[in-house]
Amino acid sequence: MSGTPSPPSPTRPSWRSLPIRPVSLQLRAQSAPRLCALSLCFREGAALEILEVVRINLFSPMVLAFVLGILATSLGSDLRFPEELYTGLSIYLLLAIGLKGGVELAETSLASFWAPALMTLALGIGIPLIAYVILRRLGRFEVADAAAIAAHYGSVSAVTFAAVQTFLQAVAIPYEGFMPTLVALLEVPAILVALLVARLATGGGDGWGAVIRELLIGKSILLLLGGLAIGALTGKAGFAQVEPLFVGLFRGALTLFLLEMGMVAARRLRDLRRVGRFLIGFGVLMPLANGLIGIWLGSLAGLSQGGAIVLGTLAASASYIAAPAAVRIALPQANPSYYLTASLGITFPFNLAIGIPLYYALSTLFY
Amino acid sequence: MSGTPSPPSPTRPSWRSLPIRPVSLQLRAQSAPRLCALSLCFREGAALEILEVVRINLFSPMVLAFVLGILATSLGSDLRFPEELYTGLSIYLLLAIGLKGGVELAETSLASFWAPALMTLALGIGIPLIAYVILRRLGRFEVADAAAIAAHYGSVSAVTFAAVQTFLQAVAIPYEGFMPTLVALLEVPAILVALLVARLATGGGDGWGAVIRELLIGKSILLLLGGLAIGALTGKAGFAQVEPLFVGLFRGALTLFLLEMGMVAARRLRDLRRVGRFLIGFGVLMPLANGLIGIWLGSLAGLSQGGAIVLGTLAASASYIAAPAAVRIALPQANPSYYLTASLGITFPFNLAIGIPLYYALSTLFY
Amino acid sequence: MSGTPSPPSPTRPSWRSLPIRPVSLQLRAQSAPRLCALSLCFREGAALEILEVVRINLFSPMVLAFVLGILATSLGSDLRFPEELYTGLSIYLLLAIGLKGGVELAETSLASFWAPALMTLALGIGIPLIAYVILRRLGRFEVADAAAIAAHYGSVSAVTFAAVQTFLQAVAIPYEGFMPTLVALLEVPAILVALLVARLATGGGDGWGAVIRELLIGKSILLLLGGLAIGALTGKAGFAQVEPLFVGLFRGALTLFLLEMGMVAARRLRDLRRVGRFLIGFGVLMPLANGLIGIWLGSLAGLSQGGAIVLGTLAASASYIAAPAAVRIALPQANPSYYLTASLGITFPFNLAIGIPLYYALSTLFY
Amino acid sequence: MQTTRLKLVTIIAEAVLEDRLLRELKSLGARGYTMGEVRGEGTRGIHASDWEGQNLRIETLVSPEVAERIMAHVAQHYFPDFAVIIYSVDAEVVRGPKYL
Amino acid sequence: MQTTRLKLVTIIAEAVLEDRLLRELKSLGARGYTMGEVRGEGTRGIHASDWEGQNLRIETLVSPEVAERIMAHVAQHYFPDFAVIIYSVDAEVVRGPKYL
Amino acid sequence: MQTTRLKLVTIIAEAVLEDRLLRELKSLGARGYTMGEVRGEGTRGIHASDWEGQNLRIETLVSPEVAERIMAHVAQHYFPDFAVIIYSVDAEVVRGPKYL
Ligand SMILES: Nc1ncnc2c1ncn2[C@@H]1O[C@H](COP(=O)(O)O)[C@@H](O)[C@H]1O
Ligand SMILES: Nc1ncnc2c1ncn2[C@@H]1O[C@H](COP(=O)(O)O)[C@@H](O)[C@H]1O
Ligand SMILES: Nc1ncnc2c1ncn2[C@@H]1O[C@H](COP(=O)(O)O)[C@@H](O)[C@H]1O
Ligand code: NA
Ligand code: NA
Ligand code: NA
Repeated sequence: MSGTPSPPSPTRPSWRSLPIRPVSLQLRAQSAPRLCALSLCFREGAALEILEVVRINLFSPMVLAFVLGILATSLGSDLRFPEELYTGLSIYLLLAIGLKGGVELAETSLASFWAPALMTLALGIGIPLIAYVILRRLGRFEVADAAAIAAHYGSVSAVTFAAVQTFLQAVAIPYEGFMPTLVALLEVPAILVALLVARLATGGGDGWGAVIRELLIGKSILLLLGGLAIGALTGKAGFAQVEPLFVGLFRGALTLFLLEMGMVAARRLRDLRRVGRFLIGFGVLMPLANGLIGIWLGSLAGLSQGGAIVLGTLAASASYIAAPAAVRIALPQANPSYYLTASLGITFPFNLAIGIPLYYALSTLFY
Repeated sequence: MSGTPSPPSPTRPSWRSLPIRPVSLQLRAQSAPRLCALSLCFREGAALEILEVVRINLFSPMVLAFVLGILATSLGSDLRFPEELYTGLSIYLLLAIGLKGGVELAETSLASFWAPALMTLALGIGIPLIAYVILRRLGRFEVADAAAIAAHYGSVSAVTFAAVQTFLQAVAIPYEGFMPTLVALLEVPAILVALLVARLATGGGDGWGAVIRELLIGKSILLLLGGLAIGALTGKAGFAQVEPLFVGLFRGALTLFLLEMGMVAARRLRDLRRVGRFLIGFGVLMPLANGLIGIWLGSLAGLSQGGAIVLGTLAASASYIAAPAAVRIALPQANPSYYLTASLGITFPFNLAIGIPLYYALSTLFY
Repeated sequence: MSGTPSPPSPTRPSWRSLPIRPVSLQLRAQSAPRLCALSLCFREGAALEILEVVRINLFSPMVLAFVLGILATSLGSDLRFPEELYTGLSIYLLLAIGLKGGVELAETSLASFWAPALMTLALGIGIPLIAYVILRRLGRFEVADAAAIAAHYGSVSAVTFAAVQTFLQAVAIPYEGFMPTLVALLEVPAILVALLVARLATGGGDGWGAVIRELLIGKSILLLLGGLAIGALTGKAGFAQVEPLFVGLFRGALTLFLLEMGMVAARRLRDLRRVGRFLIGFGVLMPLANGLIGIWLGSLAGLSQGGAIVLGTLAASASYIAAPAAVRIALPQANPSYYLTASLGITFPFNLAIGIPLYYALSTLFY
Repeated sequence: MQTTRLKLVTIIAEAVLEDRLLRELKSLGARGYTMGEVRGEGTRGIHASDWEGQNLRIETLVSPEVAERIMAHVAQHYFPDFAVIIYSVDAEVVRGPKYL
Repeated sequence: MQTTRLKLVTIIAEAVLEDRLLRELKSLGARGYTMGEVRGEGTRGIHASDWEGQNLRIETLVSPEVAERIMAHVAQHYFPDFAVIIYSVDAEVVRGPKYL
Repeated sequence: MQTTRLKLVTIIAEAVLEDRLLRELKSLGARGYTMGEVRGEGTRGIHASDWEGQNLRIETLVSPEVAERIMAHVAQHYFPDFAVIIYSVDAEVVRGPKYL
């Protein structure tokens, strides 16, 4: 990838139909002196560019819908999403991510794929270990609680992936088509690593085989991988038949989903006091660190800037579909208040509102 | 508005893609002598035009789906909408109305907005008072029942709004983009006025504060206002990202929703005999009077013809989301048979099938 | 129809927007010597063409989603469709089929319609009788079980119809617009015939009138006929308003539905051993025979090749909405394992994956 | 609080029986019912509900005599061919006459 | 297995009453509840739930005294104007103190 | 109508336990179950069901001995870490042997 002057822009055709001014492409043209602050150096003009990008992100319908959801629950509104609508939307989103990725994966050469894949696996093993040590040493959490939280931060949030995808589309930065494959790669290992750590530390834990099996056939992995396979097998012509549903409506559906997520996150926010200050800090700083590492590894692996931003966001995101279910079964003694509040109440909103444009800003350090 | 020769046509771009012959725009070109009947005067040719407009409305997929719903329940079919689908569709419709309105509201000058807003508030206070007096004096209803029904007729039906929007689009009459704001303005005050009347008349009624609070954060107001805010903040560029869902599918979703509404209305029709003849007449004549007043006030406020038709339809419509919930809590002694049957079984079908084109016809008296 | 050189291609406009290479139209241009095998004769080149068509079908997103559903359940995944989503999707699909058919029915002359309609009725009466005799004589089934299975195979599967529609669109073969009317025509009579046979054979069976009534107002007939009527009344202009939902999303929604159907079919596959070898063979051979007869009768009735393929597929398909409900009430002593497993576990997947392209191949014998 | 002892009869049945059961409950003397959707398994294998939707759980508060009648009726008409179970529990209600 | 005999109180009520009933249950001494969505018919005709959604079925395991209090409260406050029924059944629970 | 007195055991549990509980019920001697979705609150704070979905309400009609066994099993294996309650009620069933 590094040899080619312009990175592949698989999604570009659909941008053309979008009446969005491709902000950053113009701004990125200038590439000159750098400003340094907090030992981070930015190109001149980058600060302005970043503010514009933050604004685009904050005022997107998705983020605003999330805020509306938080408001609805905080104000005590009787607005409630039927659980079936939530389930239906998440089936749709996971399948749509997979399908679109599969169509593009089919056109990816293995040569450009293996390095990012390895880096992703490294993240999936490294992040939970680092998180576990931090939570035990600095946070003084019990083994089970530390491992449970570590599993969530090592794994990945598919909706955060959808949000960063949408963000990059709005600011017209292309990224590799195989990123959904990395979502699938990153989702499972971290959970297994964290559970293994807990097991080594306590000795207990039966039903280990069942946990691995349930993770691999869990609905989120199954839909992602299934979508990837269908997309790859059916190709562009086949996918065109279902594109109005799986591409046309994607961002609208994401908006509805984030409305509901806002309501869920707001319920978790009520537990903020219970989880303590350390976890609040952890929920903000850990994604920052993970995001930076992800972007760095992405740039090492030869990803385009867009691809590195996505990988950084994936590393920064915390799971709330696969991990909670697996952890509840495998580590029942861990307190769900901790891991649910941290991942849903703190890290998810942080990434959605501030993190994503921030990872964009951080990426300018490497590109 | 009155100064400009052609009113703003915010939705026109999307008409172009519609293979609907813009009937009325041609017909309205002729503006000459008037025919008088029942002391109402129409332009020559208007009768023909009105028949055509009635036909367009009656044979729209939405009205036909409503009729199918009535048939399904009357024939005793096992067709049943999952309640979750109904809830999901109403969340979608309210949010879509709000979003689209918000985008256009952002481009509205306060100058053109304040007069219609004031007129709307006047309607919201006036209609329930008039309705209450009529129901008490002529209908001999109990205080609670009269106030409950008055609350419904003062407030507004978002789906009737969606129907008149769709109707105006089909006959190619433009209307002001800020109309959804008026829906939100009209929804709450009437209910409060009616409940206040009941309270003054009986003295009872605790939980008053709770009722106001629940109304303002009730799901329909929250989604409408939330949608308006999101639309206004995100603007045209942001909204374009979610337009395929919130504009493209709007009329299809409305069709499905009206299928379900037909089934609900048919269940209410079974209670027709129980509610008595007075209420049946009230359910037809009250919207007519309210519609006429609404159109008149709209024309005074400087609305375009389309805007006046919308305001008339809003005035004519009776609530069935916010009002029933509020009334059931605040006036539990009122008999739900009365207000539900009148608003859902009589006024809603009347407006949908006959009222909307009729308000169009009435509007030609003022434009 | 036979007089006109090219059959009407009502759906052609929408193909244009499809980036699918119209395979068969090119291949079909060559029409020359025939190859014979198993006493079936094909044009030269047809074998190749058929393989290509099988490939297009197998690698369509719909069939692949069905396979994913089977995998999900076989592997024991926790993926589960909310029942409300399933119900919502089937309401949507039935209504969409009806609406589109109705718009086109309105432009059909009675002259081209009566012969196919009569042939369809003949299929609806003939197939259950033949199936019953085979099941009694060769399969040695009880009266109730034989009649129950016969009812399913005589009736029709709306989703199989949707699949063949989609298939023909992908290979660019046009078909008559009134085919959905034939779905409705074929759905009910077969069930009545089979129940009548059971009644004559056993003498029992009260609630006969109720069964007929429930069939005619059952949700699938009601939505199909209702959709047809709405489509015919509203016409092209009215339908255009709801086309983005009912046409644009059709194949995407079908894909989601087939994902769920795969999960259901997989649950039925578990009962395969219980139903015995005879029924497995019946579930494959009966649709083949019915398909061939349907195509033949279609060609006799003057249908285009596409129309005959559709009629053949309808004849070959087995009901799983109307028939199970009716049979459970009218023939409670029949064992649901038999009819559900045969129609859902065997015939439906067979038709979806292999049957549809096979009926295409068989149709080349007549066209 | 004055209470009356009645029978709470519960029927778990395939969804296709909904209309019929509710009609019959009424004619056997029940003055009301409450119904929810459930899933379940029992000794009978597959039944139509596997496809046509879930089971229903119908509860009705009735006098002991009506309870007796309902249980006999359901046992006679539905046990042979349908996936149905029925049981009753003692319940204390307020406003006894409402249910009689 | 040591068990305690408690009362399982069940309320069937219009959905609009959800918040209010749950709040009051708590203040009357219930330590928990379980709630599901149901449909139903009784002697009262149409109620707002016909449009606003289904009935609720709220169950709470409580001591006999709390059960008595809940039933009296519901009867007094809701029977006149709302479609509500309430009944109680004897239940054996493990970990009795959890519910007191 | 000849009836048998059995135990109706009800378990309210987090949804993640579905598969495990149903498997164990079977192995402890239950011949069937009925299950519905519910929401609830108790003395335990947040549990995974807050995110992963609702609680389950599992009912099974069993002999008193099996009831005893189920209650002991659930108490031992689930009370410490999971949001679960269990209780039993006396029920009269028709066709007693079906449940044994
Ligand atoms: N022992 C049981 N306990 C609770 N519910 C049962 C039991 N046996 C059967 N059921 C319910 O009754 C339905 C029909 O049972 P069956 O006729 O035995 O298949 C099942 O689907 C369950 O919902
Ligand atoms: N006899 C009964 N058995 C079971 N549920 C009942 C009975 N009577 C009423 N209900 C339930 O209580 C609700 C309100 O009853 P009612 O106030 O009589 O209309 C109904 O919608 C039913 O769900
Ligand atoms: N007193 C109670 N009455 C009824 N249901 C209860 C009660 N306590 C707990 N539950 C149910 O059991 C679940 C778990 O309870 P807990 O472990 O106390 O949080 C709750 O979510 C409720 O659904
Ligand atoms: Na992560
Ligand atoms: Na009004
Ligand atoms: Na057939």
